[in-house]
Amino acid sequence: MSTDTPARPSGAALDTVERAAATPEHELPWEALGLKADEYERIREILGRRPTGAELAMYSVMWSEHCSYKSSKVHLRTFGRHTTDEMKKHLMVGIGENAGVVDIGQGWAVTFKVESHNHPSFIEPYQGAATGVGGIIRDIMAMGARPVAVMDSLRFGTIDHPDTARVVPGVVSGVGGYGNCIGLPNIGGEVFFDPSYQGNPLVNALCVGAMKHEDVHLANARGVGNLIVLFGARTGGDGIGGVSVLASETFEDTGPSKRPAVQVGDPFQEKVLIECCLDLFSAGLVEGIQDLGGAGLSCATSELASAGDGGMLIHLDRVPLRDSSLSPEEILMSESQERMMAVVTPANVDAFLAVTAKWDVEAAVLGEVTDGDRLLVQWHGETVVDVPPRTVAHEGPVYERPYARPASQDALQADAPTAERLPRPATGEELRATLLRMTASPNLCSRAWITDQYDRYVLGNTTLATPDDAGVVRVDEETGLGVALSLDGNGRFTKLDPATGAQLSLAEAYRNVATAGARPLAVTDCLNFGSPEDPGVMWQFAEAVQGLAEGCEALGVPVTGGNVSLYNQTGDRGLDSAVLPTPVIGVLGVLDDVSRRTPSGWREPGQVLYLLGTTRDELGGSEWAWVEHRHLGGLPPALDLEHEKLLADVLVNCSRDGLVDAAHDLSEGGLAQALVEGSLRFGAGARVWLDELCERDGIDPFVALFSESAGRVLVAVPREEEVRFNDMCTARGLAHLRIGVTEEVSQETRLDVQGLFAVPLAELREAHTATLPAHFGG
Amino acid sequence: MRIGVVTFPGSLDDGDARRAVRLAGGEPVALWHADADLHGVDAVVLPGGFSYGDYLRCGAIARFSPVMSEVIAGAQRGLPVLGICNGFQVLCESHLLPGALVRNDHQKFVCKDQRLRVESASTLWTSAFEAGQEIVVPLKNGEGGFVADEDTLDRLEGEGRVVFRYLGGNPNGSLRDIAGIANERGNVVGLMPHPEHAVEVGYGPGTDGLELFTSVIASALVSAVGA
Amino acid sequence: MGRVVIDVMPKPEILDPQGKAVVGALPRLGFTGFTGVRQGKRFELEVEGEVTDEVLAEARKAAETLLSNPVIEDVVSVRAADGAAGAGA
Amino acid sequence: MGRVVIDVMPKPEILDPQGKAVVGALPRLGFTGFTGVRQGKRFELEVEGEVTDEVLAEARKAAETLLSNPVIEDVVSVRAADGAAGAGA
Ligand SMILES: Nc1ncnc2c1ncn2[C@@H]1O[C@H](COP(=O)(O)OP(=O)(O)O)[C@@H](O)[C@H]1O
Ligand SMILES: [Mg+2]
Repeated sequence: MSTDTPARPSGAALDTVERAAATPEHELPWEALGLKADEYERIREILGRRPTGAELAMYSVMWSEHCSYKSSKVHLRTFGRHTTDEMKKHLMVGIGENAGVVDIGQGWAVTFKVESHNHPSFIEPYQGAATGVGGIIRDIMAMGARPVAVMDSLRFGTIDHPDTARVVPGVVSGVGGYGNCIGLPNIGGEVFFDPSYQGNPLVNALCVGAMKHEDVHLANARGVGNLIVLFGARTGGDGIGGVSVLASETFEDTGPSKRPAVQVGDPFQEKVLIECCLDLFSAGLVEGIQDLGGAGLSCATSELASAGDGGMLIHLDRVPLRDSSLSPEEILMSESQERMMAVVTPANVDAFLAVTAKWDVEAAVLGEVTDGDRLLVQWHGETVVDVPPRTVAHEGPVYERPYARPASQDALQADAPTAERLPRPATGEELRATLLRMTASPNLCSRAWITDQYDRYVLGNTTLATPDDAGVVRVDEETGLGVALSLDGNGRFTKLDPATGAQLSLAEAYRNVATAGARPLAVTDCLNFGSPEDPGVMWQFAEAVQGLAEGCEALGVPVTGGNVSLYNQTGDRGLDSAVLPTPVIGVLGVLDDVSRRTPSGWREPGQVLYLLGTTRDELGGSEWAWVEHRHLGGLPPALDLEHEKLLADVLVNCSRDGLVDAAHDLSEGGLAQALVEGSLRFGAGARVWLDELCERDGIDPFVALFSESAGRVLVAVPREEEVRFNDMCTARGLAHLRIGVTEEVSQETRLDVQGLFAVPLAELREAHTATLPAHFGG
Repeated sequence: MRIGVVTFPGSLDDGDARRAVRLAGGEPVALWHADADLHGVDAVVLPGGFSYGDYLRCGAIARFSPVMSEVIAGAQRGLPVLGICNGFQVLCESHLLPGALVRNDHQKFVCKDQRLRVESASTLWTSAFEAGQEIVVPLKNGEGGFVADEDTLDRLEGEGRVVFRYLGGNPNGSLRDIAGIANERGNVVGLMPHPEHAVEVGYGPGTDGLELFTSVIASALVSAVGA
Repeated sequence: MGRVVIDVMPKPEILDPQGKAVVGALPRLGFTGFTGVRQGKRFELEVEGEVTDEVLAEARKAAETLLSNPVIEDVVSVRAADGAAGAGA
Repeated sequence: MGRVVIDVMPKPEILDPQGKAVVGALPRLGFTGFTGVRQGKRFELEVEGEVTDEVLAEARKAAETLLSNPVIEDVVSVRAADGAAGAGA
């Protein structure tokens, strides 16, 4: 391991701009870098000559699906079209920056975003998940914010598949290892098992950060003469597998043989980088800032220059290296973690370097903002890149991929889980046994085995986290101002009907935030789908985006940013080998005083349980259909967004006025699961009666317990507030029904569904908590 | 009372320790690892976190930081020093406390609300408790298994220097369920659980942790009156 | 009773945060002569009988499947312990 | 450029959760011949010049003060790397 700056490899022919102009016939391995013939032709047109190896490296990585969103761009524009001025009211920075920024009042702003690290987490679960968390944290830092919490949404193959036993513990300890070590509380997430994720686990990580309004920073390089500083970890050969073709082309004799396929994270370096950045921001030493993630320096330089007001000159030989054998192409492409790039005025640069020195963070002045409009990259004085930065960063190819509703969709939707086709439990004994099996099933069982590996307390501002519906953190210690976040997705519903499924995921996250007592304000999303080259997948994608955009408009919450992950698919069986279409939606809400937040379980005896919303026979895509019959078909539950809005409004008012002591959203597993979780939260039982509910909604006890109708929440109302609570629901026209009372916390306490069955909480707890340890070790 | 809280690169719960000091009525003073100066504080807290990444051994590198030479000298003179989690590891690495902390027996990081028994109320950091009192504070660590040889363990027990013990199941394989210990004089205490995360209603399990900080403030008052 | 020693190191091209932390700390303690540090793992496996070639072959298989992660680590040696290393002296 | 190899192992009487986990996992993967496993650390330190006796003495001091904790670990060897182990091959 050598740590010096590289000497120009002797004897190797450097592919300079000059040489490229002089050797137009020289063929470059554009195909091996993933470019299409017409894309390569466009690059030649833009440049008026063949690209150099370094230019080709930049274009190929920046024009990849991952960086250019070339298949998804046309659809993502839908979000903008559905964002009204009213929705923009709280939006300080919208889609397009590293992360959106939302005004939460009192001079405070928050920024949040969810991103995927799916494929790397399959190859190397620990490091893949860890660097996924690290990457999203840097996006938040790049906005000028202090990161305050993380969340993770995880999807794995079948729970008893041998490879799941490899992937789950690795991913979980990677998420925890990075987040715990960097000192950010993990305040929630999801875990879901389904065979479609076998070989394609989904690892989506969210970070939220807070700042004062005046601290918002943007990623652009403005001001001729301002300096470009790279700081953080040294650059190694991480994640440049592909570009080695170029290295071997131009550096035949000196090119290194091995380039790591995976990146290793160093959370300690990132923690120091966070503190260092915050010191830099508060001292006013940063004009513009950008994190280095996918596509490394290629991305950071071209995006900063493209968003700026001039050109940029970079001396690539000044990049501090971990591996001195790297070629210019490789340095441009390296995805080494824990690096940032800042634009600094010449007057501030000494002070800037003093701060980085205080934190033992390496920094190098790579170049400057120039007049003109070219991005120039030099290697020991010779120009290896000379491009218009916009063509690299923002004007990549855009595809209108063909899409079509798959022929199989009709049959799928026709395959409804009717009582005639899937036998349903009817007697008390059958219902009791079903409830115990359901609550122990992989997607409904306790997540404690996972979440106990995450620090939820660090920073001292967490007031709700697992297993509550939303994570809630305090942002301002003086006033108690804080935010609530929930991350939800439902691939099964989205498979049955992509537009409705995406909206159901949105509605669940929105409802979760309101259930905790917060006013929903903004949305981030991570769209995980199969191959865009499959018209069926593309149809799912287009439908989901359309549904999501319309849903956001109806609820009045704008999409502020997100991430698209395509090609989550193994094999070539088309749609059948793709993951369930999985939009994961994060909703952020505000509480003016987080001490008013509502927890998800009851702890006082004698409170009255009310069910808000109505229940229909909706079991298509439900957990019951899957757990008991391995069935996925029919239509997902219907969604009424006006009702969701009303429900949220009532819940937020209830929290503000202290009308409810607990509230729990009904989602996977229906009312049965909500009763189990609400009871187990603090160990207080409940006595429940279903007759009135069945009568009012025209359903039977099985449907009452296991249907997954949307728009429902279970709340515990203190007796002295019952009148006010009833009046408020009645006045607002919200369906509400008294279905039970809470019991005390005791050894003997039970969940008693009157006239049908009763289960001691001890037995419920045993069933609920045993599953994950049994599969992944105590 | 001015209580210093050391920040090493990689300290995570330093802000929380300062908040706990403040809520207990003390004046928190931020101390920097590279600064060989305690700035005249009356007590020191070594907070939780992963100093220098803790890749080698927890606390191994922090022990050699400039500020630690002052902390060690102060502790030997009787300065109250509290090590929480990573701070406990630093105290053991510095030989201010005996024993060492190793990887949890189940090999996983664990974060949970932990029941403890206060075994000794005769240290500077536990005088506000009753001996035998049960408290709940968060526990969060990956390397919290306390180990020492049998003789050392017997001596700790015999001299009443086991300060906290885990109740309701051993969360990490610590020998004899030991969660925290003191030096002979009772001015240096180290524990794995995080009392600074149980100081505010609504943010953690109750406020049992506050007493560690009020203890040291009260004992300073007592000694000031006595002097 | 025999003993097999297995050494596993991070691949040279892979970032080694542990080694990095150590190499940063050494000069602060006055050890200035070391320009790079990498930290790996060393396993000692005990067997009932002697360390035969079959035992070594088994141990190598265990090293490659369980004791190392081939994506980021190399098994650099699998050998019978000589007296000195074994006893922990 | 020279290289020093330092081996550090947990003391025999000290609980070694990692070793214990490995010994538990081996039989599940079909490796049945191993009766005990201990997991320690292996460091490779690079020096500019040759590995002289002074360098080794320095390395031993570093091993005993920083790289190991005498309460729970033993430095079992400090030696110049022979070609084979060094290259990470
Ligand atoms: N991977 C995870 N990381 C952190 N928290 C999680 C994770 N998975 C689940 N949780 C938490 O566990 C609880 C239960 O999850 P889930 O059943 O999906 O909740 P809901 O259906 O109400 O969204 C929630 O508090 C959720 O935030
Ligand atoms: Mg959910």
